[in-house]
Amino acid sequence: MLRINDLTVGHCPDTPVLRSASMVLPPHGVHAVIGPNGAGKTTLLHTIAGHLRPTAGHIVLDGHDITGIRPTRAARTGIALAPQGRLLWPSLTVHDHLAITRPTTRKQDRGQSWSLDQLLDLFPELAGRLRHRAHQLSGGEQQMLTIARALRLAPRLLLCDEPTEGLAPTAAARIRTALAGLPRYGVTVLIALPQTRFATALAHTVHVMTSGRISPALDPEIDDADVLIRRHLGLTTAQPSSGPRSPMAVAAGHQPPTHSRCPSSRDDS
Amino acid sequence: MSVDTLTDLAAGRILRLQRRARPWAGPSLVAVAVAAVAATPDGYLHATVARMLPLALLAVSVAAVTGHAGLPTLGQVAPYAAGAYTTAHLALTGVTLAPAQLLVAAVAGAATAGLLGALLVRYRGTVVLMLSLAAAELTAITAGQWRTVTGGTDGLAGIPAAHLLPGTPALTADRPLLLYAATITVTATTAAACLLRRWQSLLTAVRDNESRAAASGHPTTGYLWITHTGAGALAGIAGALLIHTHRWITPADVGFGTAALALLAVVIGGPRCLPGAATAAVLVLTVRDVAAAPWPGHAPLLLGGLFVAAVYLLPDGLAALPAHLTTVAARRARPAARHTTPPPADRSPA
Amino acid sequence: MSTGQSVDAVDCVPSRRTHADIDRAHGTGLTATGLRHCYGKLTVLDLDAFAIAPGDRHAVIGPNGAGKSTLLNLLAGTIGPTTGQITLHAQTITRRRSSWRARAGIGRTFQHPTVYPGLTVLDCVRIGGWHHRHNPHHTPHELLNLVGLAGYADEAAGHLTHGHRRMLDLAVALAGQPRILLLDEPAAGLTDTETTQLLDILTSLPGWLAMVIVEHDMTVVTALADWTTVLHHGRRITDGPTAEVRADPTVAALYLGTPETTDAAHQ
Amino acid sequence: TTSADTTAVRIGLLVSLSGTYTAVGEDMQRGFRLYLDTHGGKLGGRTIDLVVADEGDGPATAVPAARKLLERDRVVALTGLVGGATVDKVQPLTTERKIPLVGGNARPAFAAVGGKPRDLTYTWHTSYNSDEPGIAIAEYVKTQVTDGTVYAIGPDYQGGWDELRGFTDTFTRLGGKLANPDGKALFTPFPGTENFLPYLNKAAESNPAAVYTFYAGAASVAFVTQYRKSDLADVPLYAAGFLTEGSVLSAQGTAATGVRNVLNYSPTLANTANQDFVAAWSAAGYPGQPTTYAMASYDAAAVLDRALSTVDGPVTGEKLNAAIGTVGRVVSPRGDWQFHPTLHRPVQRWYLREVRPDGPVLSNVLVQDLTTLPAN
Amino acid sequence: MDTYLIPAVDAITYGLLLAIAAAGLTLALGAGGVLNLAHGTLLAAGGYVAAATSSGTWTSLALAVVAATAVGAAGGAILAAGTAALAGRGHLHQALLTFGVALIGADLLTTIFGPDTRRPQVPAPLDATLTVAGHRYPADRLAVLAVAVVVAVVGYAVLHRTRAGRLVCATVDDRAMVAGIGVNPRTVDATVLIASGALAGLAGALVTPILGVGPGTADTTLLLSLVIVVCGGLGSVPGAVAAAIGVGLVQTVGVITAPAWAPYLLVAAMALSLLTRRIPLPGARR
Ligand SMILES: Nc1ncnc2c1ncn2[C@@H]1O[C@H](COP(=O)(O)OP(=O)(O)OP(=O)(O)O)[C@@H](O)[C@H]1O
Ligand SMILES: Nc1ncnc2c1ncn2[C@@H]1O[C@H](COP(=O)(O)OP(=O)(O)OP(=O)(O)O)[C@@H](O)[C@H]1O
Ligand SMILES: [Mg+2]
Ligand SMILES: [Mg+2]
Repeated sequence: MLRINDLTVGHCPDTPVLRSASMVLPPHGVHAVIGPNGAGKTTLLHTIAGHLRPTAGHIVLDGHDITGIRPTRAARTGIALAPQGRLLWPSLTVHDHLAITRPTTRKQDRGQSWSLDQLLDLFPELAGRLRHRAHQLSGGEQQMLTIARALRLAPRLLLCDEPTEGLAPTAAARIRTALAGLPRYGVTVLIALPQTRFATALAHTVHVMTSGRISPALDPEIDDADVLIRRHLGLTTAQPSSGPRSPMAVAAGHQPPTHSRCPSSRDDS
Repeated sequence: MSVDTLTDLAAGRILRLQRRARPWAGPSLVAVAVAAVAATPDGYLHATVARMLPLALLAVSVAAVTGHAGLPTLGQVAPYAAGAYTTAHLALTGVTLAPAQLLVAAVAGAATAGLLGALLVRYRGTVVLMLSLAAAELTAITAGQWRTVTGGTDGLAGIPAAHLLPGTPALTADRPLLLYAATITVTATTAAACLLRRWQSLLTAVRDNESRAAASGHPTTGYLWITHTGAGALAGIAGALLIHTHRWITPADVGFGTAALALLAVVIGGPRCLPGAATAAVLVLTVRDVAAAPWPGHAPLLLGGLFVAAVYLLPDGLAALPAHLTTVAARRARPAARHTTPPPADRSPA
Repeated sequence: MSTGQSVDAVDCVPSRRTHADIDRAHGTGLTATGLRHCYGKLTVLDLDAFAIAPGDRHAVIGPNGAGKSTLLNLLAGTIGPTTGQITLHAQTITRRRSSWRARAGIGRTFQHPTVYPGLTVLDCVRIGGWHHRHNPHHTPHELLNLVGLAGYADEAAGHLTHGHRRMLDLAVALAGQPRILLLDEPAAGLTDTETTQLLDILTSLPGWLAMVIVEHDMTVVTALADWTTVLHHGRRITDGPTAEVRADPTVAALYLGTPETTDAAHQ
Repeated sequence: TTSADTTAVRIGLLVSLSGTYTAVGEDMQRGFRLYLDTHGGKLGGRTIDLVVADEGDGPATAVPAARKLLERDRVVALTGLVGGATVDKVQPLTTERKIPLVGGNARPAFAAVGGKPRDLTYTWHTSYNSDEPGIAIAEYVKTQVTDGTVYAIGPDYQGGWDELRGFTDTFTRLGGKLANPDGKALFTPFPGTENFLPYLNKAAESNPAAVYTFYAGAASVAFVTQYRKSDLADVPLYAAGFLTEGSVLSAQGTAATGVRNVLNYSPTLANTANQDFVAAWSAAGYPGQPTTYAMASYDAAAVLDRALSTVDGPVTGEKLNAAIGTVGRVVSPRGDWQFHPTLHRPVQRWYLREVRPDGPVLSNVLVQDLTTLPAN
Repeated sequence: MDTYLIPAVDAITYGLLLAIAAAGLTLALGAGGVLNLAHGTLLAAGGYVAAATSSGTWTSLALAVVAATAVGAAGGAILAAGTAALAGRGHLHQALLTFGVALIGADLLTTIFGPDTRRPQVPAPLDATLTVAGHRYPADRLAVLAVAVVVAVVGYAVLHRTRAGRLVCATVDDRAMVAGIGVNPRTVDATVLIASGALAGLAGALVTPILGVGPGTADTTLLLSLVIVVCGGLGSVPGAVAAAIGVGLVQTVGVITAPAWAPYLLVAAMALSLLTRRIPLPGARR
């Protein structure tokens, strides 16, 4: 489905974030990229979706080279991105978000098509908020809308950047079920996650990403999830140091500083 | 030697100069320029440059509000008008001492801007722009209507010249007037730039994320109000300077047209660069009043051309011009790096 | 209570806090009474009483859109309540702005942190500690060290990744030397290691510091909070010691989901 | 600037070539050039190096341009000047440098500043004072309306105030009464008023026997066309002649028919000077009929012509100014006139004109002589 | 009562006349987020073209309307090409560019059409007056009223009820995500500016028979349009129509009721409407 060869990409020319990263995603499955903050997960997803231009390497989707295509073309090729940071359109209502987004690919290239009702079944929290503007939503509701919008494109390749961030456990579970069901419709899903537990429970293959490089695929069914996690942890940081590290801890048990009692109202002009 | 290499050399030279003498490069460059102008025997040149400085100082004040406080404003003409008409009346009633006039004008400007700011700083973006447009229009209308004070729509003329100190000759000769106006402009700009540099990180914080700044205990609107009021004092001084260099005033001088020129000069000058704004104001007036003289009637055309050219050639303003040249030079030296579109995550949220 | 009960039927459940607790909070901490916030006709928060005394570790959980962030915004003064009263040290602060409250010792983090994109990471922390510049114990560098961003001190904050922004937001909040710290989903988007690190930081904070944590990650809630309030549709469903609340079947049905989804999401 | 031989005399023409008053400025330039062209490019036997500068919308652009003419080009006389505010601000500059200012259009009141009256030695105008049209027509209007009242309306700026004051003061002194409810002329915001209907319909409620007004440029087009569509349509309209002067008349079209107005010039005046002037105007290919603006500027050239012919040796501002004081009777398309010895503006006849078809086009046709101003 | 009948009718017709003049800017600034200071110049261009084309017959009037619209659209296309490179650089850079274009355009217009005020000739029936309740009223204004209603209804339907209208808002909010759903944001930008230019040109043809067109037209129109668009809440067609009628009221009933305050009324009304607005404007978003 998706093949990435020696991809090099960065935000400024001199310091690439991904360095010769390669990865192969078999079709019709859920795949996860896990890695610590700053590993480059978001960068990878944005590059596939066309928001960043790689300086070297190739991205091949179903045999077509899509390296460096524009986001518009990427969407029309069947790639949808549910970005991190909920990039919604603040002045549009929830309903508008879902109404203006529609599948842009030819019928036979589409993944599962979601009607408005189906999406509201998936996210009942949004049903009562259809007339609200995006900036009036709670954090979790925004996250739901981001994913609903991506699903609405009926993509062949769905890129989800930390999809469950800020979601309550029940909502997260619903998303998990929905994503797990997508491969049946011929959709390939790529999720970027910082934690391992969601990935190991859901994904068919897991890639570990550290400082701009992507590990070969690991199969959580075969590989022991614990081993995977440990490998992941081992790759990320040294053992967290024990004992109090806070400078505040020095003052622990003492009374609060008295100099910052209520300031006089004069200060606040 | 090819033109390309020459440009490269120049860019490199500028960069090196910039690196070595950055803090005083600006003021000293201006000082040299003013001295060069003053050294010429050409009275017309002196007078012409001197007349541009009030608008330059007004642009500095607008830059402080627009660039640093993040409130795009056309309303600084209100304190400008307050300073100018106050100075005019002081002069007409016999107080011709320049320092006294400057002081009173600064106070009048600050007071006007303080009142106006109390309304403006509660708003952001386009609303501020339109409210300040209303302020500019109201200023000009009042200046036209309040005939006893402002002389009506034809304004005031023949205002007595100022004296630098008691007993010194009146500031009428072109060269002393230029030196005086340049000194005031450069001093005021430098002082404002230094003050703003000290508080720059605070103002950036307020602009970037107001609720975060407030949650860290910063009275954000208070900071904006202080900046607005301080800039008002600067505009008041600019108003006094207008009277000193022109010795007449009409409502059109404190209306929308002046406000728009000052704001556009700020855009050309570069965000948050006070000397850039002043330079751009001088540039704009040079194009309108000097460069366009051989083609009478086509000054707007030239001015329009300047604006369009500035948008494309100076994307980050005059302030970034040296750095811009350097990158051009650097790009010549190395093969061009591929441009990358910024990722959406780069944007600030709604 | 049966798990199938309609939540909308649940009226404001009185807090189970003891009078002694509330009195202590009234004298020395932060209390809110009759707090209500409406957007037009939509009531998003309706709480009869809410109290935090020094040293409290108080979690607020609930489904998305329950009004948790709204509660924090009201306590921090980012928005004003439609009705209700908030007191700090027995002094009414309902009409005080957020900047005043911050200086009075109420610090907070944001659910969607951006900090100040145009400043360097170090400057962000400096701005956060502007009112405590002369305190020798909390240099910005130390705080950056604490949250693991020491290597990024001179980066523009706008270039940080999402997870790093969250840690920076925490550092900025700590720089303000709060006595009451309001945390909005501090662990969202963090790796497991970083979550552990975050717990490390939060548990190492001085004992007198009161904390209100809004969080969906129950491991964090369990590890940190001794008291938990569950909100739904802006109302309190239940509150009590964290372990008890976790075991409550209504909470499980509403918030944690059926047992197997709970397990799947939080092995 | 054109290259000129050493004996060429340099004269500055400062007119609006951009902005709101461009139409007037262009007319003035045409008038001056027409005189030069019909006189072989010479005034007083000397080759003229005419330096044109743009006045723009007012003093902000006009003063730098004037300084350039005075200090860079070192002109010996400055002519043109469309706006009153411009004249007010440029006048001190020319006086200081002892350069005669021969204005061809607005002449403001030259308010005294600091208790000192202005020194007008070097200030001349071939036009009129802004209040003179009103003074000239007031008596005629009084006889026409007999016992009726007149509604006065004009634009809210110095020019409008002066024009209306001339009429209302004289009219009330003659025993006339204004129809305006408060007995004072109504002023409409300027610029910016383009919808006059509400004002006109409101004025109709006071049942005036006539309306007196002054507008110029775009506002006059809107005023006249809307007047004919308002409740006042059948009430006689009297005006300062600028209301229907020049190109605005063709934009107003038939709506302007019947407007009676007062001015110091009409293209239908029967004197030979005017017939030559109108013929030269058409021959030069200029559009329409000549206007008072063009005529006044043409006369400014005539004044300079006569004055220069009496100057001996190199021309200086002082010598030229003294010569202007002695030009005496000027033969002009408006009829002969001469400078008032102290006021330095023409003592001239004022005419009543009416907009009527004159051949295929509408024209301000001469009806009768009114009076000579300034009196004595 | 009767005193205010005709002014009230006039307030509405004049307000809708202004609504037409502001329609292009409502689209460009309100919906498309481009601070287009060349709007007045485009309208003036349309007016001049109409004045040059229209000769008093119905055919020539129709031709004038078409020609003016085409010229406006062409101007919009130039602006679209010019502002394409400025995406993401903020309102002030757009203002700088469009102001420059406006100055250049104004100079070209006076060079081509001369500095005189012009007025297109309309067919005689439109130039006549009707008698309403014993008062005369110009027929051309009533005709414009009808057109204004059509423009407003169509504008409302397109901007607030179609996908295209919402895409325009979405593009202002976040271009990258619009691209992410397969719509090219540049196409949206260009369409908005061309349509806005066409509307300005059309307005020129409709408004100038009543108000005339000259060198000052561009500035006056721009200012009034800005007031209407911003007071109307940026991008809301009903808001803009309401604001236009409000301006119409101020400029008719207001100025004759309080003539002494006439110069201040418009600006003061605008400032008040902004100061008392509870909901922050979309433009105020950061
Ligand atoms: N706009 C930007 N400009 C410059 N550098 C950036 C920018 N955005 C991200 N980076 C840098 O790129 C690197 C990778 O960032 P990326 O967002 O891909 O990480 P991530 O794995 O998604 O992290 P997280 O889990 O925190 O979201 C980081 O070191 C970051 O500092
Ligand atoms: N400005 C607003 N206008 C209208 N409704 C709003 C506004 N802000 C928030 N809301 C609504 O208030 C409700 C509570 O929002 P809040 O942000 O407090 O939820 P939350 O509990 O923090 O949820 P999450 O876990 O998803 O962050 C939400 O349903 C949201 O839609
Ligand atoms: Mg990321
Ligand atoms: Mg929340």
